[in-house]
Amino acid sequence: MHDAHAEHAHAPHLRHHFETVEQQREASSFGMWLFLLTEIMFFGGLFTAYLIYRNWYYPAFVVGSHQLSIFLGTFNTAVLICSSFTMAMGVHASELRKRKELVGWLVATLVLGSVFLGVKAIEYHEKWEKHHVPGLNFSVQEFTHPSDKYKEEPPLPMDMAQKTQVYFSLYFAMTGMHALHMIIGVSILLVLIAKAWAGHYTTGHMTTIENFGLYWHFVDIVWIFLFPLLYLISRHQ
Amino acid sequence: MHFISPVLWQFLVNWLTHFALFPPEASGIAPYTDALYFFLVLISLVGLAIVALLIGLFSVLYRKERNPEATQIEGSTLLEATWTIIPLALFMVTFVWGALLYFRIYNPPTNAMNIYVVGKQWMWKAEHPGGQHEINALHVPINRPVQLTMISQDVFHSFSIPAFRVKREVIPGRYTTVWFTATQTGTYHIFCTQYCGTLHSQMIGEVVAMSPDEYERWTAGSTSGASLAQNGERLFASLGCGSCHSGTADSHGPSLAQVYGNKLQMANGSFVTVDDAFLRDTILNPTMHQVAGYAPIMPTYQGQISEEGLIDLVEYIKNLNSNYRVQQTLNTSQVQTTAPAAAGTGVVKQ
Amino acid sequence: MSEHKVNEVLDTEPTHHSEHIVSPKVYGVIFAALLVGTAITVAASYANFGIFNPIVALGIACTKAVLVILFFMHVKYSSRLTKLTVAAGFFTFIVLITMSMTDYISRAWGLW
Amino acid sequence: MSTATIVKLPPQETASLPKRSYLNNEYGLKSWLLTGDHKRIAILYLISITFFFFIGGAMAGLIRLELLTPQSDLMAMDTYNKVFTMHGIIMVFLFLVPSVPATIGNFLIPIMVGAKDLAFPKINLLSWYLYIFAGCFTLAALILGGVDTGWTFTTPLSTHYLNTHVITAGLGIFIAGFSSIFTGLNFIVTIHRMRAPGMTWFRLPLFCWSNYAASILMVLGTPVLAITLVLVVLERAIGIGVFDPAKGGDPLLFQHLFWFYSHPAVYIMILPGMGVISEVISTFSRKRVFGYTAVAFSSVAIAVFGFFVWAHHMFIMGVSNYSALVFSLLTMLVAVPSAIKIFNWAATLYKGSITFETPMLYAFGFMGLFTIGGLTGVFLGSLGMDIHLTETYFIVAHFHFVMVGGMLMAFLSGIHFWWPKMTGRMYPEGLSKLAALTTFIGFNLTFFPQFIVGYLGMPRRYASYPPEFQVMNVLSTAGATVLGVGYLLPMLYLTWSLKYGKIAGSNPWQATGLEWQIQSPPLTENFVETPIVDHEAYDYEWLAHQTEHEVQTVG
Repeated sequence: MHDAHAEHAHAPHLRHHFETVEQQREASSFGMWLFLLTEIMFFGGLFTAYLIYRNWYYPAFVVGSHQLSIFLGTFNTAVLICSSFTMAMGVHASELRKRKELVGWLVATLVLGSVFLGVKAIEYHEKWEKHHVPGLNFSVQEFTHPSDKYKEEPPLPMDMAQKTQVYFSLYFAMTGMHALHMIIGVSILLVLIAKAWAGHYTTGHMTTIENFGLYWHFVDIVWIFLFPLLYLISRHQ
Repeated sequence: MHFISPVLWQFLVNWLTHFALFPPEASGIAPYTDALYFFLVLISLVGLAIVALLIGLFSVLYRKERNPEATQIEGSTLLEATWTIIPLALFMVTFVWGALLYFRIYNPPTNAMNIYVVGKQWMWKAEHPGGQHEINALHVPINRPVQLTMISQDVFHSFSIPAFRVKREVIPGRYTTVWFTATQTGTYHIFCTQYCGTLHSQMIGEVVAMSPDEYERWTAGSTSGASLAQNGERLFASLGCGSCHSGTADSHGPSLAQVYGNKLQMANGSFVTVDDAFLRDTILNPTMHQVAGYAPIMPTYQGQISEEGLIDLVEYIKNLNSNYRVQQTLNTSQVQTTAPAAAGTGVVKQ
Repeated sequence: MSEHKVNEVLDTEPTHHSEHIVSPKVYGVIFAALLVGTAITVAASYANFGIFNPIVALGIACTKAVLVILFFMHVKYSSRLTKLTVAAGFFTFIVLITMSMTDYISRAWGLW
Repeated sequence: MSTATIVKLPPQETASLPKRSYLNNEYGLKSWLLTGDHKRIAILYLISITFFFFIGGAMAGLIRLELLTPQSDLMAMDTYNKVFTMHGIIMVFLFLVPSVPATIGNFLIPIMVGAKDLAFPKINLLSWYLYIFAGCFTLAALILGGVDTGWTFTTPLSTHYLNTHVITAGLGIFIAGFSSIFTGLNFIVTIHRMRAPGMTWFRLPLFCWSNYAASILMVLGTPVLAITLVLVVLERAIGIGVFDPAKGGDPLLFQHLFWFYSHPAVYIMILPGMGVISEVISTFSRKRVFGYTAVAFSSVAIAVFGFFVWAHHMFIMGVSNYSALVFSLLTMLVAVPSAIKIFNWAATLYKGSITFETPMLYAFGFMGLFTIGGLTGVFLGSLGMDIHLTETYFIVAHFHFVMVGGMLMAFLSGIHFWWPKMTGRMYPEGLSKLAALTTFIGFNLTFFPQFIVGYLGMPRRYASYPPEFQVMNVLSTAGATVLGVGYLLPMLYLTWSLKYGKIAGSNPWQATGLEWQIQSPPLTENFVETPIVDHEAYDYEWLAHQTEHEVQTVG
């Protein structure tokens, strides 16, 4: 199996309990994947709830979805995809052991991630202004008696209008959990950039960068699903 | 015997009086449940006996003194297959048997008499169609199927009558049903078995199974004057339901006469059978159950009618055979506009 | 399954071929495909396909997710163990959804 | 009973503990609190779960005392509700889930696969700190005035109808969840990636297989509980509407999500215990476990099927009847692998050379009690039977037979079995046999009457009950007293043995696992040099050959 006693050289990043660098790399990569597995199931609960309520309260979901800005949503999707690309390039730079390039790509990822969070904050603020935050600041006024601004929406009957709370609860739970993951990611990035600048990841030991990349891409994938599910319900109506 | 110890004596007396290893079989379903139970106890005993016997036997035969050297045995596919297939077969029998029983318990016969039960922290409120209200008690006749239509006003409760071997969760926002035929007169426990807060263990009551004659007497003696349907009629009028559901050709809402039990076509093309749950839900979420051919103009009554009021309405609509009285009421209430105020018993006080 | 085979399947291949460095060109192509996918999914939501709208939207989302997983996350170049891990995650996710749905779909069947 | 024994201790006059071991290579509190050594973390876990076990046990004692009389006279009803809630939360999340994996598993899995440590020592330590945080939150909830939701946190009761510290307790469980995720993750990676040369999958001890299966459940199930609790906390704190029927939510959805974790959690709790039993039975009957592959795969089968059966907790809760049918059928399937295990263990005894040391007594106890617990599970998985039995004392008795009769017996069996390895010293055999016997008798006296009173219809979580149930409850309380003694004894004599126990030597049981081939207590790095495995698990001929060889070289 690991016929690598010969390789038992003391590589600087080899922790004492691993036999070889390769074993260490494989272990941490596999560990990261298992962690992402738990993340899938973490969001899985939310997606299940979403699926059930969308089937039950479809008209409320349509109207709720139409309250979101499709421009900001699309823009944010593009921003996240860009950040995924820059992250992938960062990993690439790390593989090629190019320190400055790596730092550059990581900074780009950081900037894009922050832009995403900024836009998200704008969207949340707008929801607050429109009284669409369930529990804290919620009113169905907009849906039962649409103001001039949203005239194109047909008014919802009262019973269905109340169900928009379920939609917005899920909207905030899902995007909130996603945003929390982004905030954690951005915080880790700050540390990584500092360490990358000091040259930690361009000497052949790049597991940390790779694993962070996996995390970042995962967060991107979650958004790839959230975007059509939350923003794009029946836009043609 | 008092020289032993008064406490112990009392305990013994208590034991002998109340000694019970088995609940009374007081419903039509109980023997069926018990039969399955005995079958399961039997296979459990056999299974346990086999395991205990094997352990005991091998412990004696192959203890170190008798058998100092172990013989290594790898395993046996035949044996593995045996103890996979035999338990599996037994479990499948259990599954089929249990499923049949489940469908028997949760599938009420069509001729069952209906009693409504509202659970709330921490009491059971039973409402008979004749208008008899009971708290933490339920009077039923024997030898007649009784269906309970149950709903909770607040949290999950669970309605359980061990002597009848029936139990069903009582859920907020949705009707659940359970049915039984009492076979033995007597008084039995009603328990709330789903933990529901501080006084959970006080949410108990008694079901009184009576002979049909006695039941008739009880019904006559404890009526509150108005049947559920009559209460429902008043509520129907006071909420102004009749103005749309008048049954005339130009009315805004569908006619409700004899609608119960029918199949209705919905606006989205599907067909729905009208039952208690459907009636309740259409009052609260009318646009989610839009009947084909009508505009979605009915307002929701969510938060405006108590569960008891909803039960009155459901019972009223169930028994509505013609729209004659609806139209009558409509005409009179247009004349006397002050009349409905008195009838608001089912309306939530705001 | 023979002992040897199980071991080979699960372990002997490394999780990650350190030799394999994906070229930036591939990243570029995937990046472009993802952006195009986003554009298509927005456009598709404005068209009326009836009940197929959510299916189209989810189809595109799945495609995009698969692209990210295969190329950005290097699963295409990874060991069977990694692939199995990803598959296990989605499998359990699907179990959660479908088994819950057995309840929600069939609640209205028949009268109980 | 037999007096023959396989125990071979070094001559006590000359024997001493090894000069260098994981226990004494560093000193001071800091060396423990910042350690990355899986063995030290296991000890930390052992101390902390014992602490919480006795808190949970005290709660159990209070429950039993209250139920001595039909009236609610010892404490007020809401106090009783808080007591059983804390008993459930502490026992499930702070004792049973981490019990075997985080202590015995943490200590042994790296050694059993021939590694120096778990794959991620720092994450292992983090997992312990998370556990302690979770414990603090739970204790805070307890001290601030308790929680009375029941450990199941049923909505809308937990979200809208109680004014106790639900959020604090919920966060505690959330954190405990991550602690167990990290443990599980560490085990999976270690078993996949850190095995010594020659240690193939089918040479792994069955303890590794069962912990591997439990780890899969931890990694895939726990996050669903985490998100569910987040939603409950959000619903309670700010009033979002995912489970609230008043806002259009479905309270049953909470049940689905909760049991999606909490049913597999039952297997998280029992599987590692089954692993212990495999090791113990094999060692004390000097035989390879009968049908090694069947036992190994049945662990995996339990883990996989475990995800398909959760709604059997909801048969009377208004799930669709068709759905109930599917879940009941799958529940019957998941019972089969457990039966396979029991029969294989029994068959292992056949033509063995059996001795009756304490771990073996506990293992016998496990087999008997788990058989009852498992079979009564079939009662509850059967749809029609479940209607009468669920939410009564029958179900309480059932899961205590599985969790206490099964898991706790296995835990004690494992602790006694590996105690010499962990500490280098033997426990006192006579006292421990007495404790095993006391536990077994006390357990049956406590929980068997509950089956009867359950069939009579006594609902669970009742502070007061009709007087005709009193006889059984008195028996049960009497049993609990005996059981309490049975649990106190090991704690006392095991502590005593730390200083006064006989020196155990490296392999007192003549067992075959890699852990027995190294000194006890082990070195920090476990192995002087990486072992090369050239034999199957439980190969007693190989062991005999080894011993012979050693004797020859020494002599």
